[in-house]
Amino acid sequence: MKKYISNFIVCYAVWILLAGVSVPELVLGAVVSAVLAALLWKLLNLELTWKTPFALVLFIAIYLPVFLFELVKANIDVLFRVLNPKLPINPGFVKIKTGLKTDFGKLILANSITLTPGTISVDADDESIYVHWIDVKGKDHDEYAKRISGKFENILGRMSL
Amino acid sequence: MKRVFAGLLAVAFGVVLLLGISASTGLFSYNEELLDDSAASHYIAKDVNGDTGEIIFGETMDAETGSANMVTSVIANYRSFDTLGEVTVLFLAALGVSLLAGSMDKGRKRRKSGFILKVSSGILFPLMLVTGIYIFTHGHLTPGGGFPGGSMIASSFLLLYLADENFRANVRGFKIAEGIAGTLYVVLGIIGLLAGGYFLINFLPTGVVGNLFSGGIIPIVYVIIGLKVGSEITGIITDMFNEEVKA
Amino acid sequence: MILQIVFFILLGLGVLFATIRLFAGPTPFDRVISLDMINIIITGLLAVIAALKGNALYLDIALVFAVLAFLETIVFARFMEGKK
Amino acid sequence: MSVLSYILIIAGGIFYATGGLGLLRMPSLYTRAQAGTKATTLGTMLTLAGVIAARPEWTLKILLIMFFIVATNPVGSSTLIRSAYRSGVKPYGQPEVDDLSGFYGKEEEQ
Repeated sequence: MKKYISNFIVCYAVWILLAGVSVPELVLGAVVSAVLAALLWKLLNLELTWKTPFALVLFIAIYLPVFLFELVKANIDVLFRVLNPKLPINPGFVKIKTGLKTDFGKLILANSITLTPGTISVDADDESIYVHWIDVKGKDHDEYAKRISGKFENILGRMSL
Repeated sequence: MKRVFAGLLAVAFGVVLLLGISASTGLFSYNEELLDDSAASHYIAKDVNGDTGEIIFGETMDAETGSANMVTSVIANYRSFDTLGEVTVLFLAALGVSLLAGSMDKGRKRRKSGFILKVSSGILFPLMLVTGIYIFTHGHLTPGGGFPGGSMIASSFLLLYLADENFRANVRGFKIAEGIAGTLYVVLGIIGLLAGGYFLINFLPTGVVGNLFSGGIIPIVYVIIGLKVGSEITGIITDMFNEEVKA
Repeated sequence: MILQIVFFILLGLGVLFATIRLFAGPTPFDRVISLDMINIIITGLLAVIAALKGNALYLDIALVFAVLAFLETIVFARFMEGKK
Repeated sequence: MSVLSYILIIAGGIFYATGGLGLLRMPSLYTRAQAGTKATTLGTMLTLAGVIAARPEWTLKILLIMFFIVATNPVGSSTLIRSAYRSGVKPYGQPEVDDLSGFYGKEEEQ
C-alpha cells in the first residue's frame, strides 16, 4: 500500500509538471497515475516516507546552491583549460571511498562529480566511486576524496541519503 | 476449426463494412462537393494557411510546403512531429537488427550494466512513461498523438532493458494489451458506422477547441493507438532481446 | 534582434565545433559524444524557439527530443561496449 | 522578451560554444567528454532559465525539462565513458593512477 501511494504521488507530480494546473488535467492525471501505479507494481520502485518533503526542501535549499556554484566553476575551469594553448592536464583514474548508504545518494554524488570541475565518474560499486580526473593532485586516496567529493559528501551525509 | 471461424468472421466483417460504406452516400461515388469541403483537399492544394491558388506543375513558385509531392508535404511538413515518432520506431528496428547481427559473432557475452545507469533508470522510467501518456492523451491539443506517445512508452521500456541485463518484461501482458487495443479500435469504428454512416465517424459531441475534454472520439482513438503502438513496439523489443540471448 | 543573432551565432559555433569532431573523431565514442552534444544544443534551441514564437507546443517537442537524445547515447554506449 | 532573458540565453550560448571548443581541442576521449557534458548542461540550464524569464507561465514544464537534462546528461556521458574504457580506448599520456584497471578484469573471466 505504501509503495502504491508513493508510485501514485510520483506519477501525479510528473503529470502536474507536464500538464499544468487546471481541473480537467488534474482529474485525468489522477486517473492515469492510479492506473499506472496499479499496473506497474513491480517495475516502479519508488519509496517515499514522511521525511521526503523535508528532505526535498533541504535538498533544494542547501545542496542545490553549492552544486550550481560548482557547476559554474567547472565551466569556467573548462573555459580556461581550453583557451590555454599549453593544455595543462595530467589525467588519471581515481577511486573514491564514499560513506553514503542509499543508492539514490550515491547516484546524486556520482552525477555531481560528473558535473564539477575536472572530474567525470565512470562507475560505482557498493562503497566507492571510480572517477576520471583531468588533473590528478594529491598523494593518497583520502586526499583525492577530500578534493573531489568532500563538500557534497558532507551535505548528503547529513541529509542521511 | 479456429481458422474457419476466423475466416468467417473476416468475411462477415467485410460484408458489414461494404454495406455500411455503400449505404453512406458520397464515398463510393465520387462526390466533388464532399471532397472540396474536406480538410484533405486543403492539404493536397497546399493552402492550409491561406488560399495560395492553384498549384501548377513547373510554374508555381514557393508553394506552401515547397514540395511537389503531396505525400511528402504532409509527412515532412504538416505532420512532421508524428514523423519524429516514426523515425524513432525505425531507429529501434535498426537497433534490433544490429543487436541480432552483432550477436552472431561468437564470444560476445551480455555485459553487465553500470551502477549509475541502473539506479537512474529507476527514476527516469516513470518520468518517460508519464510523458508518453501525456503525449497521446493530448494528441488533439498538441502535436504528437498516438505514434510519438506509443514510441515514448516503448522507449521507457527500452531504457529498462538497457539498464538491467536481467530485466524481462511480461510479454503476455503486452500481447493482451495490443489485442484489446486493436479490438477496441475496430469496435469504435463500427459504432461510428452504425451511428453515423461511415467508419470511425466522430459521433461524440466535440466541445470547445483547446479544452482537454473535447474532440469527440479523437482523443479516445489516440489513446487506443498509443496503447497499441506502445505495447507492439515493446513486444518487438522484448522479442529481440530474447533472441539475442538465445543466439 | 541583434541579441537573437548573437545567440544563434554562438549556438552555431557550438554545433560547428561538434560537427568537426563528429567527422574527425578517431573513435566511434568521440562521434557519439559530439552527436549527444548537438542533440542537447538542439533541445535548448527548441525551447528558445518556443519563447520567440510564443508557442508552448515546441516545449513538448523539446522534451521528447531530450528523451530520445538520451536514449540514443545510452543505446550506442551499451551496443559498442566491448567492441574493439 | 526581456533583457534578463536575453542575458541568460546568451550566457547559455557562450557555454555551448565553449563546450564545442572543448570537444574540439581536448586531447583524449575522456577529457572531451568532460568538456562537452559540463558545458552543455550549464548552457541548457541557462537557456531554459532565460525562457522562464521570458514566459513565466511555462515554468512548470521547463522545470521538468531542466530536471530531465540534469538527470540524463551526466548519466549518458558516464555510461559512454565506461563503455569506452571497457573497449580499451586509451587515455591521454600515461596515467599516474589507474584504480580502474582491476575493476572489470574479474567479470570478464567468468
